[in-house]
Amino acid sequence: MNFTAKELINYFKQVVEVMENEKNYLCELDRKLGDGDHGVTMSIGWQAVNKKLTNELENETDCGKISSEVGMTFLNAVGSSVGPLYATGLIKGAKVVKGKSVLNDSDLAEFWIAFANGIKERGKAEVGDKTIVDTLAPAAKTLEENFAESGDFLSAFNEAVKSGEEGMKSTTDLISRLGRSSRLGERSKGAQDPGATSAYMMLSTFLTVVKMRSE
Amino acid sequence: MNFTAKELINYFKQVVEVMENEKNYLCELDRKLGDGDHGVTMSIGWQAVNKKLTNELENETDCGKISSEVGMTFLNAVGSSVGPLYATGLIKGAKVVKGKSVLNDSDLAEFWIAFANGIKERGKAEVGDKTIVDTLAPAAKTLEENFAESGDFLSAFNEAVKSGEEGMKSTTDLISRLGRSSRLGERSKGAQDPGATSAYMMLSTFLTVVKMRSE
Amino acid sequence: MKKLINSPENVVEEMIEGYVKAHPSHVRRLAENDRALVTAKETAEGKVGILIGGGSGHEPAFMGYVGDGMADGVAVGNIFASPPPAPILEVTKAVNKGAGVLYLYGNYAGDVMNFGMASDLADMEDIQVEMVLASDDVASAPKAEKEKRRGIAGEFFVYKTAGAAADFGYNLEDVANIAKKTNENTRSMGVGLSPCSLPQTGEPSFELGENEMEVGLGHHGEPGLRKAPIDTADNVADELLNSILLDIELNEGDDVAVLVNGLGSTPRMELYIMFRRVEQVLKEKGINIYRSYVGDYITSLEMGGASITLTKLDDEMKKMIDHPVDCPMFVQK
Amino acid sequence: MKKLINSPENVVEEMIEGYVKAHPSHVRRLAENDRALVTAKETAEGKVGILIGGGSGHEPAFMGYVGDGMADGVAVGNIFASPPPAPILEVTKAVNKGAGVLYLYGNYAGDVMNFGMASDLADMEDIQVEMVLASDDVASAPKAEKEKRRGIAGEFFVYKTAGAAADFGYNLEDVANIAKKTNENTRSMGVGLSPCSLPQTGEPSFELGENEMEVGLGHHGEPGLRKAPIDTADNVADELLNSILLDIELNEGDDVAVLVNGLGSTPRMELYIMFRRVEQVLKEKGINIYRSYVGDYITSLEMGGASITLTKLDDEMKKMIDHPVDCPMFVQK
Ligand SMILES: Nc1ncnc2c1ncn2[C@@H]1O[C@H](COP(=O)(O)OP(=O)(O)O)[C@@H](O)[C@H]1O
Ligand SMILES: Nc1ncnc2c1ncn2[C@@H]1O[C@H](COP(=O)(O)OP(=O)(O)O)[C@@H](O)[C@H]1O
Ligand SMILES: [Mg+2]
Ligand SMILES: [Mg+2]
Ligand SMILES: [Mg+2]
Ligand SMILES: [Mg+2]
Repeated sequence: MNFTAKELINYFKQVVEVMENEKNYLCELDRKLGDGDHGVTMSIGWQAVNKKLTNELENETDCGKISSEVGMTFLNAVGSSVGPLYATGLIKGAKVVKGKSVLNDSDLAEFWIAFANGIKERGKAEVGDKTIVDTLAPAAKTLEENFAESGDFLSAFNEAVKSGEEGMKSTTDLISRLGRSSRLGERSKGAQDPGATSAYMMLSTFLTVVKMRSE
Repeated sequence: MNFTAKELINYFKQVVEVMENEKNYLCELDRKLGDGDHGVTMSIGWQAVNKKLTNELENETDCGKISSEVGMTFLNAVGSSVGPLYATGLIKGAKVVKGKSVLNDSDLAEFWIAFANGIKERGKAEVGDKTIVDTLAPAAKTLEENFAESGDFLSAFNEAVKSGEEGMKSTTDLISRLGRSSRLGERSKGAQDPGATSAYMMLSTFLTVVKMRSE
Repeated sequence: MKKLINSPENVVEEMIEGYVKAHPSHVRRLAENDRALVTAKETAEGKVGILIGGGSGHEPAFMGYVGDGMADGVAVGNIFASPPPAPILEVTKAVNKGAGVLYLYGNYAGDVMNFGMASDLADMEDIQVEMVLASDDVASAPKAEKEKRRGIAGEFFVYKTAGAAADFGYNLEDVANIAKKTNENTRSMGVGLSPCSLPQTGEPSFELGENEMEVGLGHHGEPGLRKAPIDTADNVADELLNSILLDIELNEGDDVAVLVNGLGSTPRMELYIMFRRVEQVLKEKGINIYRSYVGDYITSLEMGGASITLTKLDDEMKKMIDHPVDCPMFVQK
Repeated sequence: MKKLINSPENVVEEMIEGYVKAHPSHVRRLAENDRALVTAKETAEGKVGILIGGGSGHEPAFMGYVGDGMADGVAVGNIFASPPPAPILEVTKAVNKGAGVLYLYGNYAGDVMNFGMASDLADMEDIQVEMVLASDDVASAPKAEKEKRRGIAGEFFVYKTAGAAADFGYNLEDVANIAKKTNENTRSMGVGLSPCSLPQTGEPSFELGENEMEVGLGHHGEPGLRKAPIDTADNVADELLNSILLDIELNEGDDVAVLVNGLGSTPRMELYIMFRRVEQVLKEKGINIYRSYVGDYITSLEMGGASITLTKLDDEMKKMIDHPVDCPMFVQK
C-alpha cells in the first residue's frame, strides 16, 4: 500500500466529520460517566484541526509534520483529558513517519502502534481502567501480531479494529479506575466509556478510508 | 346589637382561618399582578395576630385595645404594602371604639367606616386605582348611607358587603394605577386585585359572624 | 423549585442568624428587634447615619451592604416585603450619631408607607430623618413620570455614593443631595429568563414559554414591558442599553459607572458576555466607563436574567464611587 | 436552559473579552495567547509566581482570583476542560520573576496532564515550577486514597494561603509547602439539587427526580455517592459536616476557616441557612470558626446546590487567611 500525505489529510478530514456527527452521542455517554463534554471537546478540537488542514497543511507532504501539527492543533484547541492523550498519540505516531510523504504497510502499522502506546504512556492507564486504552491497547496488540505474521496492513488493521471494538464494548461492564468516572465506583458500570468510543471511531474511520482505496 | 369584645376576638380568629384557607388563592392573584406574595403576607400577619389573640389579648375587654393591638401585631409581622394599610385601618377603627367593651350598632358602623377611611388615607388610593380601596370605599359609602337611613347595622352591613363585592369584582377590568401592578399598564387588565380580594374577605367574614349571632 | 431550607416560615430568621454568625466582626443584631442589624464597628460621632432596607430575597441586598463606606444599618423585611416601621425605627435610633439618618430604599408602595411611618416615629424621638427613594428602572414608567419608577439594581450606586459622602463628613442634607443626584443620574433595565419561587408557595413567580424572555422585568418578578422570544446576549444588551440611552443624556466624553447585575441564577459567564457588548456600544459612542461592576448585586432569589445600569458621574460622584468599602457581601479597595 | 449568550462556540472568548474590559486595572490578556491572563499590576522581582487555572464555567474560579494576594496569572480552559499547555506556559513565563512559579489546580486527569506538559516545557526554558493539586472532596475517594480525590471548593483556601505566602516573600519551596499544608488540612463535600447545562449541548448535566438530591456531587456534575430524597438544610449540612469531621481530626479549641459555597443558582439565603447549622455544630464541639466565607466561590454554571469546606488552621495559616486580597471577583480587607 502506498498511503500518501494527501490521503492522510483526507483521513483527518473524515475524522472531523465523524466527530461532528457523533458529538451528541459522545456527550450523552459522558453525561453518564463524567461531565458531559466529550463530544463537545472532540468537536472543538477537530474543527480547529479542520481549519489547519484546509489552510497551513493543505499542501503539506510530510506525513510526520501533518500528524504532529494535527496533534498540537487538537491539543491547543481543547486541553481537557483527551487533548494531551490524542495529541501525544499523534505526535508519537508522527515520529515514526517523520519526513515521509508516502507510507507503506509497515509505516502504517508502526504509526498506529506508536499512536496507541503514546496514549497509554501519557495517561498511565491499563486495560480494564475504563478508558481510551481499552480500545487502543487490544487493537495495537492485534495489529502488531497480525502484521508480524502477514505483513499486510489492511487485513491486520481490519482485525485490529475488531479487537478495538470488543475492547470498547468491554468498557460498559467495567468499574472505572481513572479520570472523572473513577469516582463513581459501582455506579460507573453499565455505561460505555466515551473516550474508548471516540478512540474506536478514530480507528474505524481509518479502516473505512483504507478499505475504500483498495476497492 | 351588643357586640362584645369576646366576639370581636372571635371575629379576628375567623379572619385568621379564612386567610389561611385562601392563602394560595391570594398568592395566585398576586402572581398575575405583583410579586405573588399577598396570600403569604396575609397568612404571616394573621398567624402572628392569632398568637396575640390567644395569649396577651385572651381576656382583653377593651375593643379599641383589641383592634389596635391586632393592627400593630399585623404590621410588625408583615411590613409590606398591606401591613401599614390594614394596620392603619384597624387603628383608626380602634380610636372610635376606644374603651368600649361592648359595641352597639352605631359603634360598629363607625368602626368600619373609620377602618375604610384610614386605609384610603394611608395609601392615598382612589376608587378605580385597582386596590383595596375599590372594595372598601363603596362598602363604606353604602354602610354610611344605609345606616343613616335605617339605623340597623346588620342590614346596612349586608348591603355594604354587596357593594364591596361589586367593587372587588370591578378591579378585574381596571388598569392598575398604584402599587406594583401599576407598571403593567394594559396588561393589568383581566386579573382581580389581590388586596381588593382580601379586603372583601375581611368584610364578608364579619358579616358571617354577625349574621350567625342574630340567627 | 428545590430549596436548601428547613421550613418556609423560618427562612428569614435563619438567614439572619447565619449571617450575623458568619460575620460577627462586621454586623450585629439589635436586642430591640430581630430584624434590625447594624454595623459591628463603632461609627463616628457626628457622622450621618445611612439606613437601608427592603424585603429579603435580594441578597446581597440589602443586609449584605452594611459596613464601612456603605450603610450603618439595615431593616430586614420578609421575602419581597418591606420591613415594618419597628425595625426601621430601632436601626434609626442605633445609627443616629447626632447628625441625623438618611433612609435609602426602592420606590415601592410598601416601602414608602413603612419607611414613612418609621420616619414619623423617629421625628417624635427628635431624630432628623431624610429619605431618598431609588427609581432607576426605565421600564417601569415613562420618563415624564420618573418619580413613579421602581428601584432596581441602580440602588447599589445610591448606597455607594451616599455611604461615601457620609464617610467624608457631609451633613445630612448634603448626603441626601448626593443620593438624589445619583438616583437622578442612574438608569437601569432588566430582562427575565426564568422565575424564582417563594419558599412558602413553591410556585414560579411568573410564567414564560420555553424560548421566551420578559423585557423590563421588575426584580420581584413583576411583569415587564413585554414578552419576547429569547435573543442573543448582544441583542438583549442593545435593547436594554438603547432604552437607557434614550432616557438619559450621555455625550461623548461623559463618564459612567456600569453595573451588569445578575438576578440570581445567571452565571457570571453570561454577565461578562453582556458586559462585553455594553462596553462595545459605549466605546463607539465615546462614553467612558469609569468603573465596572459585574455580578450578583441585587438578586431575586434564584431568578434567571440580568439588568444593566448606567450612572452618569461628575467629579464629586467619582470620588464617592472610588471610596473603599468593607461589607460582608461587598468589598472595594 | 435559556442562556444570555451569542453563540455556544464563543462563550469563553467573549467572557474573557468582557472580563478584561471590565477590569482593565486588574487583569490583562497576554499577546502570546488568548487564554492567558495575568495581573495588570507589576509584581515584585523575586516574588514566587502563583499560577492557577482550569476549565471555564466555575466563575469566580479561576480567572476571578487573579490579583494582589491571590494568583498572578491564570490559564483559562474551555468549559469544564483543562486549559492546554500553551496558555499555561505563556502565563508561566509572564509571572516568573526569577523565583519560580507555583501551579495550583484541582486533581483532575486533564489538568494533571496539561499542567504536567506545561511544566516540562517550562523546565526547558529554565523556569522552576512546583505543582500542588487540590484534593479536598471527601466524597470522591476513601481517606486512604486521598491523593485520588478531586479538588472542589476547598481550592479557594489553597489559593488564599499560597497567594499570601508568595506576597510575604516565601521562596518557591515554602510557598508550595503552605499550599500542601492547606490542602492536607482542607476537606469539602457538596450536594447537588439541579443540573447545569453546557452551552453547546443544552442538555442537563445530570438527572434528578423532582424531590431528589445528589450527595457528594462533583463540581462538573460528576455523580456523587448516592441520590437521596431532598432533606432539610440542617440535615444536609449535618450529613456533609459529618463526612468531613470523620475524615479530619478536629479537637476542641481548634481553629478552622469555613466556606459554604454555592454552585451557581442557590440563593445566598440558603447558603446562610446552611452556614447557621455549620456554626451550631462546630460550636457544640468547641471548634472555633476563625473566618467564614459564604457565597459563590467556585461554581458550575447554573447548577443548584452547595458545598461545605473546613480548613484546619495553625498560626501561620491564620496569618495567610487574614492577608488582604484585591481581585476582580474577590476582595478581602
Ligand atoms: N488517564 C487516562 N488515560 C486514558 N484515557 C483517559 C484518562 N483519563 C481520562 N481518559 C479518557 O478521557 C475520557 C473523557 O474525555 P473528556 O470528557 O474529553 O475529558 P474530561 O474528563 O476532561 O472532561 C474518558 O472517557 C476516558 O476514556
Ligand atoms: N397605595 C395603596 N393603597 C391601597 N392599596 C394598595 C396600595 N398599594 C398597594 N395596595 C394593595 O396592596 C396589594 C398588594 O399587597 P401585597 O402583595 O401584600 O404587598 P406587596 O405589593 O408589597 O407585595 C395590592 O393588590 C393592592 O390592593
Ligand atoms: Mg468529559
Ligand atoms: Mg405582593
Ligand atoms: Mg411583596
Ligand atoms: Mg471536561
